[in-house]
Amino acid sequence: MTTIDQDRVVRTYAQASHTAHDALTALDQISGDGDFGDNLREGLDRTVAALDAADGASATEVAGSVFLDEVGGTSGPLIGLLFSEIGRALAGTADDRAGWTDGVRSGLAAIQRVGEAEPGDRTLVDALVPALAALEGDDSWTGVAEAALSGAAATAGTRARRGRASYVGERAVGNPDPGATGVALLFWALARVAEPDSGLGDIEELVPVPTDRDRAG
Amino acid sequence: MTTIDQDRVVRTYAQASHTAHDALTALDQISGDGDFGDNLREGLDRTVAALDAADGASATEVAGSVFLDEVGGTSGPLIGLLFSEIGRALAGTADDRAGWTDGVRSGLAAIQRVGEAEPGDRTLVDALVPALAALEGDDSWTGVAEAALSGAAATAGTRARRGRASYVGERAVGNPDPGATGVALLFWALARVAEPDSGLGDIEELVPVPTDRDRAG
Amino acid sequence: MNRLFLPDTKPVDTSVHGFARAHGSLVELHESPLFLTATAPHPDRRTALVSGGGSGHDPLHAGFVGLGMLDAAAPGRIFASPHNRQVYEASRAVAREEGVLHIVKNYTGDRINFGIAAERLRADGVEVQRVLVDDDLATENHQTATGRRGTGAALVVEKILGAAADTGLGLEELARLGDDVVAASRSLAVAGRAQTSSSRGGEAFSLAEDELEYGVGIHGERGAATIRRPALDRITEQMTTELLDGLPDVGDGVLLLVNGLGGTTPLELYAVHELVSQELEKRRVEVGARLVGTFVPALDMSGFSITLTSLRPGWLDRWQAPVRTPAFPCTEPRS
Amino acid sequence: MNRLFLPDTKPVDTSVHGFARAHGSLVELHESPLFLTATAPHPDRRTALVSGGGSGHDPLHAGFVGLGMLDAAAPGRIFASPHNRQVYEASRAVAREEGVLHIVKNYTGDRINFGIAAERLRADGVEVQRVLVDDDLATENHQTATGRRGTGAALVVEKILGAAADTGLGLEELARLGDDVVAASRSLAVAGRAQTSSSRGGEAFSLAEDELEYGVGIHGERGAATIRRPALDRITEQMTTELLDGLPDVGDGVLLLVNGLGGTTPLELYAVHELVSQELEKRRVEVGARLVGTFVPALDMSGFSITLTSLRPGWLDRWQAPVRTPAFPCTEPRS
Ligand SMILES: Nc1ncnc2c1ncn2[C@@H]1O[C@H](COP(=O)(O)OP(=O)(O)O)[C@@H](O)[C@H]1O
Ligand SMILES: Nc1ncnc2c1ncn2[C@@H]1O[C@H](COP(=O)(O)OP(=O)(O)O)[C@@H](O)[C@H]1O
Ligand SMILES: [Mg+2]
Ligand SMILES: [Mg+2]
Ligand SMILES: [Mg+2]
Ligand SMILES: [Mg+2]
Repeated sequence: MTTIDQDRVVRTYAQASHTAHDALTALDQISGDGDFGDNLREGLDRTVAALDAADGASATEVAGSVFLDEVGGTSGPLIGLLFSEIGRALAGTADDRAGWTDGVRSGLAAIQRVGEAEPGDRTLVDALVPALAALEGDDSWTGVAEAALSGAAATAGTRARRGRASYVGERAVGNPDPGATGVALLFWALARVAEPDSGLGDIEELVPVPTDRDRAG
Repeated sequence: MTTIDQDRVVRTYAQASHTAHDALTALDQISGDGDFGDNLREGLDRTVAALDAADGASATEVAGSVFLDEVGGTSGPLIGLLFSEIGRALAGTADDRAGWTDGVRSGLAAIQRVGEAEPGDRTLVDALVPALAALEGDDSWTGVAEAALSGAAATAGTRARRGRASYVGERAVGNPDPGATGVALLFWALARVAEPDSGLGDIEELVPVPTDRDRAG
Repeated sequence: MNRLFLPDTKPVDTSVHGFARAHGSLVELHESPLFLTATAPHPDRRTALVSGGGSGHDPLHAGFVGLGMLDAAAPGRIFASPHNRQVYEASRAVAREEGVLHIVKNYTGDRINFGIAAERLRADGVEVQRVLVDDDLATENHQTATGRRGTGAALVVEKILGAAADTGLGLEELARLGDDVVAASRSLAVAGRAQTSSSRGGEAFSLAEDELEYGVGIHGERGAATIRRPALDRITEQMTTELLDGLPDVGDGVLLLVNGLGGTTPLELYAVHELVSQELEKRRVEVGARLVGTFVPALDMSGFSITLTSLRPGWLDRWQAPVRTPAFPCTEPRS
Repeated sequence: MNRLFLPDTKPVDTSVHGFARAHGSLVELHESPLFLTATAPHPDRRTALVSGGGSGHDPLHAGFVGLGMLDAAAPGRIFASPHNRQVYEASRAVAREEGVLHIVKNYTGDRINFGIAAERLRADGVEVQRVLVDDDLATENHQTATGRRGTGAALVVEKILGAAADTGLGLEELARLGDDVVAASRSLAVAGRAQTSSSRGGEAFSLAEDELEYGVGIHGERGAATIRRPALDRITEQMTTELLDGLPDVGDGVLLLVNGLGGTTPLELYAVHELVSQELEKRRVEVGARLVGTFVPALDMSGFSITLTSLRPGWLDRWQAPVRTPAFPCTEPRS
């Protein structure tokens, strides 16, 4: 058994998806079709409901199946792959760090295999690559979260080469990718649970709603 | 050989179709699709051209083939049937009156067999029925023309039960049927040739262009 | 000038050439006058089947020339009857020992041009009979002598008579069968958007977003009523009720045709099919056969028609008999 | 709210039920998750063919499930990829000894959902390969990694691979053949009116009467350019030129698909077919096979696409091999 409570991580992530919902929706309105906030929140709410029903299950494995089987859009199943791999890795070790590191590594690999995105394409991958690097180094859990969040933030300067956003090109530049932002919040939740007193910022300040001017694109 | 020059009758009819063109078009705009004036004029122009090319042919027989084979719409082939029967009848007799009477009788029968219209349905038939009655009586050629013209004029008071006009119903009432009017002009042309000094009125006065108020329907 | 993708001159001619080019093994093109004949009709046929009508209702009729359906079809200009000479020459080209049966949708121009062609054929010694298709319930109560318009039932008549003709049936029997099928068939159509006018461009008549034209014709004749658009299941319920009321006994089941008017997607047509099927199930009317697709449209009108034919013994076999034409689906697995 | 005739709730579900009801002898419906399988695939098949994609492009793909084409298809919501679980379960249901070949149109959502399904299938020990269809020339020069969109060539791939699979070809060979067919295929589309938006109603984008969207996509993505509408023969000339420029060697002839985008009439499509055929004739490009109809639409968009496939030895036989599906025409006379 690992010591960081997966269940609390997933529930904290679910709360974060509520807090960040409007910001994520606005970001996906700028670069896509505006449903990413809904997709993420719905998937996590369903996971929490499933956890409430089936006591004792691995929270990341449950999240994996829910996202894989019930959440639509491009991001739903990709996040499902990530959770599934994390769940599988955590189930096979007592070492939190090794479990999360292996899980994120193989989750990222699966996402890239399936989604064919490279770093810099303005996708989920841009949050996961720095998070994995931090996990593999000797960063604190908070350091991992910060790496993921700043990877996501850096997508604001890039043009999408993958996904729906690739059709809008220039217009999305200046705002971060919704998917990368949403996935970074997983590491934010992990750090909150693992290191509650580390001083990591709140969602509202880390993921601001883009201004109207931005949204008009 | 009959004595009334068929060729002159047909050419006179052709001229009349030019004079009456705008009135006939306007009438068909009110009750139909507005192409009757074109259909009649085109058929007669083609007939005249064919007569110019093939000297000595029976003018009514030529008109019959041209209308049957080259003129569209509902009226074209019906007028073709009329001309064909007149041509056939005139070819078989030296008696003008007998030839025209037989021809109109069998032409009317063919038109009714094919078009299934009864008198009063607001069609060609409403000009032909009184014309035939006059031919069978002892009316002058001018009397025959007047009968045809007043039969056509009387359609102004009727609602169409046949043809495209049946779909507009009330709206056409007040103006005569274009097809009946156009066919009456054949008898007008016949009278002009047979009895040039009878005092039969001119086209402009007999077939006035409907006023704008009428046209608006 | 308009949004239809048609050549500026001779649109029907160009299209018919492209049609004959695409289906050269099934149909042969004849020009001046324009008509199409089947290359390989059934050898047992003793009576030829000829139809035709205005263009813009394609695949009707040319799409149903071929083995098991029509021997010939004469396409008119858009929404205008073919000329009698087209019908006459087409009939001459395919006439058989028993003569020719004309399948005519009930419109004045078509009746007259087929009628004149029939006169000329008879003068040539060719036997001719006519089946007049008049299935459109929306024109039932016209105070005129024009009668009900002919729409979707034309396809049903052409298929059933085609199979019957392939068994060597004579002219009289075929004409009687055709009349029976017509008498047992009724259709109704609704539209949410008019077709594009082929002459002026733009919509032939205009409907607001929330309006529905109920009882619309296939030439852009406006319907019996313009109503506020109900939900789809309410529309199909009302149409089913009216159709069943307008039909003779349906005890032997019905043939159900859900037909698109041109701009209606398969997604919509199959949804309509599902809802009508549910209505028929509720009323315990058995559906012996079903066909869903765009077969008798009004150019690109957005809407659909429903045709029900009350089945009589033997008709289902004829409906399902083998067929090879450019447009009639042959979707049954080979035995 | 909109002029599409769709039920207010679950439009795709209702429609798919109506579809399965109409074609019960050819396809079987599976619910939760939603997919369709062929009832009577060819007994010699050793590799299953599975496709799917957003709804609104019907008859693609469900209309091509049956003998000689797909073993299964998974329909997504309108213009949205099917969920990976639909693809996964459909593939499980039909997988054969050689495994499953996925035929995927090149859109991110479809790639990802088919990709995830493939991961899961492999985890279950089922062999999977993918043919990615990316034929749309209008998206050739995108500065992105998304690449060319997949459109009309999907139908060509499904037919040729279907016939090949019926001869017992293995997974690798089929995947290679599929890649070859895609590499030899290019498409271009134009529209004169956008499709009706299924969510908002009204036209998904607006064009003036005299405008043409050149290089349009099948989801209402606007085209490469909005141009003043030229005469039809100018449009077809330009499209033919660009397609031939974009294709490898056409020395063995081409397969020509003239496809309607939904609201385009047969009259228009056959006219386009005639004009494109004349262009190809001028350039001495032989047309080995032709297909004209509405097969890969964008709901009720008014427009058409042209797909050319440069033929290789043996492909024509596969294209013409017997087939029984709800929507692929089988118009050739029986031998
Ligand atoms: N090829 C890809 N690989 C990884 N992530 C991707 C890819 N394409 C898109 N994404 C992510 O998906 C996010 C959008 O998710 P979502 O809104 O659910 O998808 P959709 O575009 O189907 O509505 C994007 O912000 C991006 O981060
Ligand atoms: N059933 C019919 N029998 C005789 N004449 C008819 C019949 N139906 C219509 N007509 C005549 O045809 C005329 C219209 O001719 P035309 O404009 O050429 O026909 P269309 O309606 O095809 O454009 C009408 O004014 C009427 O006199
Ligand atoms: Mg989105
Ligand atoms: Mg989405
Ligand atoms: Mg007229
Ligand atoms: Mg007319």
